[in-house]
Formats: sequence, structure tokens, C-alpha cells
Amino acid sequence: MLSKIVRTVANQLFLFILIFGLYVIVHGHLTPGGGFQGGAVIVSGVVMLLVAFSSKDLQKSLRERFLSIMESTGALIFAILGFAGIGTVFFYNFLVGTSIFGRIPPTGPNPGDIWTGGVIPLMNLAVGLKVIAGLSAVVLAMALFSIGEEIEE
Amino acid sequence: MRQVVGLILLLVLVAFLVWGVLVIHPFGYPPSDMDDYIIENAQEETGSNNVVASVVFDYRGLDTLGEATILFTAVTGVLLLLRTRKRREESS
Amino acid sequence: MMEHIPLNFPFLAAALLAGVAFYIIIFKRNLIKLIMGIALLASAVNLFLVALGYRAGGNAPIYTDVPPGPMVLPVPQALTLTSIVINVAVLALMLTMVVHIYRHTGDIDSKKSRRLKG
Amino acid sequence: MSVLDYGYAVWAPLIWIVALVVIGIMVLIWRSRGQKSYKKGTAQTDIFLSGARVPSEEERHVKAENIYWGFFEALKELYSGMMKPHTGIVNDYLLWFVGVLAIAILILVLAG
Amino acid sequence: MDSLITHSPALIVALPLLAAFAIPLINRAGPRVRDIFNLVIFGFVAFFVAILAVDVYSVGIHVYTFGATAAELALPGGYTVPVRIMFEVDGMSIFMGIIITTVTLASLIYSLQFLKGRTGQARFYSLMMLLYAGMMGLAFTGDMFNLFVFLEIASIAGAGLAAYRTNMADAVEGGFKYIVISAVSALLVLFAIGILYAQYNVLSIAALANYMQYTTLDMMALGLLGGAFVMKLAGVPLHMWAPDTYTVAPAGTTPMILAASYTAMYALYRMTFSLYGGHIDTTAIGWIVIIIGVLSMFIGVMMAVHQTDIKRMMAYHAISQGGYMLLGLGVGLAVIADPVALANYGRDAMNGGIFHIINHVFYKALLFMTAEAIFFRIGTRDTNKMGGLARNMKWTTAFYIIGALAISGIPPLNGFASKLLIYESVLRFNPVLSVIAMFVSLVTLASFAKVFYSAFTGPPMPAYKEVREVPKSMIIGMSILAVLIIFFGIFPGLIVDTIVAPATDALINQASYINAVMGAVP
Repeated sequence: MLSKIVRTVANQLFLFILIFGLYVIVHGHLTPGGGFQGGAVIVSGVVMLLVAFSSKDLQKSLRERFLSIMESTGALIFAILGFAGIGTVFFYNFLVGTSIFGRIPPTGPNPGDIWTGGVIPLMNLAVGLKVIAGLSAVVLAMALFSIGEEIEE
Repeated sequence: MRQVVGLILLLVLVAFLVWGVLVIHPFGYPPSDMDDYIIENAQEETGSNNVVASVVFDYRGLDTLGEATILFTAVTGVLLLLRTRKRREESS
Repeated sequence: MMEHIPLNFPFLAAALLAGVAFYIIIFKRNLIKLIMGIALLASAVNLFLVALGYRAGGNAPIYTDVPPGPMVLPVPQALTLTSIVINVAVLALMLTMVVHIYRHTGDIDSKKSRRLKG
Repeated sequence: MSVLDYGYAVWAPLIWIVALVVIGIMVLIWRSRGQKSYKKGTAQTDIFLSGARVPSEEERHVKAENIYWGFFEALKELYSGMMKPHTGIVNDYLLWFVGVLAIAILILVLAG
Repeated sequence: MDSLITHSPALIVALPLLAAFAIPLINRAGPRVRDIFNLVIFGFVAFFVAILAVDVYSVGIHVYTFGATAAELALPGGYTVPVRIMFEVDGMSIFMGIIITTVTLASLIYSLQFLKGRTGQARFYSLMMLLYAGMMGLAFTGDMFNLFVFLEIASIAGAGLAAYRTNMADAVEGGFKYIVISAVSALLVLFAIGILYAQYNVLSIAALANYMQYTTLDMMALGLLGGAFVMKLAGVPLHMWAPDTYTVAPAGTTPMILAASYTAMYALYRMTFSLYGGHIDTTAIGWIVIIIGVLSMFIGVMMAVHQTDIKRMMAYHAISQGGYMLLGLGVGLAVIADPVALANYGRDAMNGGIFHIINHVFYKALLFMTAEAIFFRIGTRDTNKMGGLARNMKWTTAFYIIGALAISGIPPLNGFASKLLIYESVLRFNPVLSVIAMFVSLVTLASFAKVFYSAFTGPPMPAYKEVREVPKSMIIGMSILAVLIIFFGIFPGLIVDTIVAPATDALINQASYINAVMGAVP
């Protein structure tokens, strides 16, 4: 555990990192970025917390079991979104043209509309969830293992 | 002995790689049949302004599922290897 | 073919990076360095892939407020993205195994970690 | 259906099995005509080593590493040469890999 | 039903993935629920493999394009280049699918009781499903980059499983070696894919084969791909990782890792026959494959007979038997340009090589399982410490005998049928090679006889007087394979005609592979 200044600053900064990461995830179909990138940004915040606090402290609020379930959920949502297109073909973008994220942007340069992209924004969210949970779990498990702590089954 | 043989083979391989990448198309002027189709039609077919996102999640969605699966596999593997073991198992 | 050479520096960098990576994975006995070598090889391949898609004077292939002009190829970028994530995953698993090897042998020298041989 | 016929040769497992069964029956018949007075578990079946002590069953069992000792002894040089590359060091595996790649590309480019 | 058949390639890969993602959640309902869920999902997958196989054998190549408006629409409307990822299932792919599915089924059943009381079961099953999905995707895919992705899935899952017994130092070491060589070879595959993509700007295998010019860069890519896949399939001289990894992998997963290495062999064949076929100097490449095969056979078996670790011996035999497959296919490749020789014996050699894959996976899986059964009961793999196990482990002994006779090519078991095909066709190509193959078979028999003598016969060792037979699920898992071995041995003609010959045709007939995707293109 580092000094109180570091801990306080890390606590405050984590919020901004979280917001930036979520921004990157949510705007994945409009701007550079997406689920993987935004997830990695948020995990960097988790790593910062891990450095500022000790891994044991972090484990109290972030259980591996919870992370594991979150990761499975993200992966399942992603796979099911692919499955949902099976009316036509696996991974068919079935939401294009519907009312959910279904708007089609004008061809060529345009300012961007958040309600476009079909399943892409949803997949970004699912992947983001998965990356956050998965990488956090890896980092946390490694940190705990290296100090000889028990890791939950 | 190992050092010498290793270095020679390494140099042969690297020489081929270097020579190979030098005769690829000139940097900045790639052939682009498939990519032109994607750049032109991505907005209409997937509704996404970000063509890379449309490639990642739509045109090559299965690759991304595979990639997510790999991440899941690695996390599962890491947690499997770092699991707590019961005492009984430890001794056997 | 010689007229390509001045333009192909990114490819050349990728090939040389791969050469350095090969040197590391062959000659460095330290397992952590070996893993670094594999990460470097992955970077070389990623650099090669992403450089393949560059189009002279091209913009990023994102239509949101894009200035007029050609666009670089999107597929190599997608492949690189996939490849990066894959390599992160492989790296995590390899490091975990090295942690275990260190627990068992007290060393991360590949010469010491050879119970299985012959 | 069970016959593997490829033009210049034929392999029919069923015929082979029938032949095996016939041979087995013949062996059984032959065996039943053997010496009737031979009994298991009596002194007739004990091992006789010129009167020396017979080692127990556990001691008689030949361990795996001693089987084919002569074969390995005769091929000692081949084996010492063959063991040398199997170092168990992961770097060496990768060196072999790089070497094979270099030679493979060399051959392919030269063969054109 | 029709739509089920249409979508079955996607379902075969997606269902195990879904199951793998769901297992950590379902595990909370208890291990019994999880096991039933696992087997039910796998039953569905096996059903899909069966109907897809029937479809492929009756109709022909099955193309499935992901994300298109119709599954068969490989090319976007009015365009001549395939854009999307597609699965292309031909005779060879479904042949690998049948192998992988059978072995995985046996492994899953075998593992049910093997894992009882151990930690990390949910993740273990999760990884098994992922390994299965990775192998099936590798066998079905028609896209180069997708092939890389599935190759990585299979490697990572396999390495995680191999290192499962983390309390043993050698287990972690074996897993580490596996992942290092997998990672490096996969990266070189990716480099080769980059080279191919740079020239033709497509990633579909069929389209690449269609546009192939065989420039010097393509030769380089072939070298990289070939080297990487030979590494993954453990051909001499890149075989050293295989004994290390197979030895330590826990029961049930060793057969699957073995099958994973044969999917790499499948990928090598796919590259040489479907992608580069018609351009390469087939005689030269064929001879390279033959030489690798003969070296694998000889060095593998000579190293095997020397081993005292039972699983390590079997692993070296896996390398040696891999050599038979390469020999058969290599002979086929060497004469593929000569229609007379191909019809005379080339096709038979390829039939033998391909038939040997399925036979070998079955009996080697059975042998690995018996070795693990012994390890399960007595806790050692060292044959020096074993003795008299036949008295108490009757089923295991019977299965060991079946497997050992099959691998040594004793009629009427399946190993003999495929080896006979290889011997007789190779004899007409080059008698020396055939003689070497027979010699190797002889030494194989000798080394299995050695283990049989020292481990199963003789007086029971004092430490193992109380050894019991292994639990039922392990016996069932092994008996599935044993029955298949005997069945394949008694009906070799049926198997060769129904599933092996279509696989051979799929490899020889490159044009139909290309046309299935590029059909409309002149």
C-alpha cells in the first residue's frame, strides 16, 4: 500500500479513467476505439488501483468469482449476438434498418450518429465487459499469487 | 558451435525475410480489391461510420469471436493454473 | 525491384525486428527474456501487418468527419487488432507458467527447467 | 464391405479371422492330446537351478530398463548421437525451428 | 432439417464455445448439472457433425459464409472477390471433424470420474470445450486468418490443459514448452498470411489458390507455413516438444492434444494440396514430405524403445506413427502430377496415409488413456516401478493389449489395414521406404511388448498389491475407442470407401475446392 496522497489521487483518477474507457467503448462504431481498446483503458485504471492499494485490499471489493462471472456473461452476450443473426446467417447484422441502432448514416463523410451500426455497438459493449473482467481477473490473480495469497476457486 | 550454427541459420532466415519484404509492393501502394469493396459498402451494409469496427464485428465477426474466445481461454487458463489446491491433492 | 527500397522502410523495420526477436528466443536462456523475445516477434508481425495496409496520404478509415482523400485499408488494421489481443492472451498464460516454474525450480533459467528430456 | 481391395492386392479380415479360429481349434485339439500326468502346483512345475536357491518371483521380474539390454548396448553410438539433440531446453527447440525454416525457404527458392 | 444442415458448420463451432462460456456460470448449480450440461451440448454437436458428414458425402463441398445475406453466398453480389469469412467443409475437413469429435467424446466420458475430487474442474471442462471448438474451426475454416485464430485457440487451450497438474514441476514445464513453440509457429503463420495478403489482397484460401502466381514471395510463405505446421504436428526434427507435452498432460486431454497436432497436419495438407497445389514442384515437395516422414518414423521409434516412462514412450510412438501418415501423403504428392502412377498406387498411398490418421488417433488415444489409468491408480509413470498390474486391472490390461496390437499392425486390428495400404503402395513407389516402414513397425511391437512385460505381467509389486480397477466412466471412455478399433479393423473396406476416399478426393481435386467459392468467376 502506498502513501495516502497516492491512494487519494488514484481513487479520484480512476473515475476519469472509467469515464474515458466507457466513452471509447460506447463510441466504438463512430470514432477510433472499441470494446477491446476501451476495456484495456479501464483495466489500466484497475492496475493503477492495484499498485496504489494492495492486492488484498482490492480483492475485498473485486472478487475473482464476480469477475469470472462477468467475463462469462460478456462472452455469452457476444456469442449470442452472433447467434441471433442465425435467421439468415450466423453473425448477420440483423439490427441494421430496425429501430435499435438501426439508422444508416449517409454515405461519405458525416458527423456521426450514435444510433447506427446495428449489432456493432452492442458487441462493443459485450466485448468491453469481457475485456475489463478478464484482464482484471488475470492481473489480480497474478498479484495475489505472487504474494502467496489464496485465490478463490 | 551452437552459437555459430545458430547465427548462420538466423542470418539466412533474416536475409530471406529482409529480401522478401523489400520486393513486396511499394509501401503505401497496396493492391486493394477486397478492401475497396469494404470501404465503399461498409456504411451501407453495417451502418457503422468506423470501417475498422465494421470489419472487426461484421465482415470478420468470426475472427473477433475467436479473439474473444482466446482471451477467455487465456483467462480461464491463468485462473486454472493459479487456483488454490486442496491439501490432499498437494501431497499426492 | 530496387526502386522499391526507399519506400519500404516500415517493412524492413518489421523484418529486422523479427531478426532481433529470433536472436533473443534462440540465445537468451532466461525465460522472461524468452517471453520478451516472443512479444517482440509479435510486435514485428503486427508492424508488418499494419504497414501492409497503408495507402500513401490516406486517412483513417472512419467516416466521422473525415477530410477528403483516400482511405488506408481497414482489413489489416482489424487483423492487427485481433493479433494484438491474441498475443496479450498468450503472454499472460506464458507468464503464469513461468511463475509456476519459478516456484518449483527456484530459477528461471531454461537450462534448469529441463526435467523432461531424452 | 470388409474387404480392402485395391487392384493389386486384397485384404479380407473375415477370412483371416476364420483362419485364426480354425488354427486355434487345431491347437486346442493338439493340446488335449498332451501328457495327462502333468499337474500344476506340484513339484513338477518348480524351477530347478542345479540345486541353487531359486530367487523369489519379485526378484525374478526383469525391470523395463533391463529389457533389450543387448540391443541398446550394440547401438550405443547411435543412441548417444540421437540423445544429443534432445536436450530438453526450449531454446534449442526454437533453434531447430529457425534452422528448418531457413533451410526450407532456401530449398524452396532454389528449386523455384 | 434443411436449415439445420445449412447452419451446422457454424453450430458445430459455436455450440462448444457457448458451452465453454456458460460452464463457469452453470458450475454454480453443482458439478452434476455441469457434467450433464456438458454431455448434452456435446451430444448435440456430435449430431450436427453426423448430419453435416452425411450432407458432405452425398452433396459435396459445403460453404458457409458468416454474416452474408445467405449462407452459400461466398461472393458479395456482383463482386469477384470473397470479402467475408467462410467455412468450407469438404471431405477432408469432415474427416478431421469425425476424428476430433469421437476422441473428444471418449475423453469427456473418461474425464468424468478421473477429475472427481480435484480442484478447477469447471475451468478444465471449459478449456476442453474450447480446445474442441478450436480444432473443429481449424478443420472447417476456409480463411487464412481465421485458421490462425483457431490455431491459437487450440494451442492456448491445449497448453492450459497440459499444465493442469501444477503441483508437478514437469507438468508446468511441458505446458510452457507447448505454448512457446505454438506461439512462435503461429506468429510465423501470421507472417506468411501477411505476405500472401500483401500480394493478392484476399484472405480466403480458395481465392488465394485461384490468384496464386507462385512468386518467390509465395515460396517464402510456403516455407514459413510448412515449417510452422511441421512444428505443430511434431515431425522430426521439430518433434522435441511433443514427448514433453504429451507426457505431462492429464488424462483425457492428451488424446485431444494429439488430435490438435493432427489438425496441424491437416492444415499442412490443406496448404500443399489446396492452396499451392498445381504450382509447386510436387515431386520435390513430395520427397521433402517423404524424408520428414521417414525420419519421424525411424527416430521416433528408436527413441521410443529406449524410454522407461510409459507415456513418454507412447509420445515418441506418436511421432513415429505421424511419419507413416507423412510417408503416405508424401508419396501421393510426389506422383500427383502423373495420372497413371496416381491411379496405380498414389491414391492408395494417400488413402493409407489418411486412414492412418483416424486409426492412429484412436489407438494412441486408447493407449494414452490406459497409461493415465495406471498413473491414476499407482501414481507413477515409470515402467521400472511397475509389475503385475494385469492381476488387478483386467480391463486396463485388455485395452492396453488391443491398443498395442493395433499400433504394431497386427491383423485384424485397424492399424494393420492402414499400414498394409501404405506398405503395398509405397513398395511400388520405392521399395526401400516400404522396408523401413516395416522395420519401424517391428520395433514398435518390440517396445510395446517390453512395456507389457514389465508393467502388466510378472508378480505384483509389493507396493501395488491393493491396486483396484479404474472407475467405470474411464472404462467406458476407453471401451468406445477399443470397439471402434476392432470395428475399423474388421471392416476396413467400408471405412476406406465411405470416409477416407472422399477425403483423398478432396485433397487431389483442387479445382472443386476453388470453384465452391469462386464458382461464378471465370
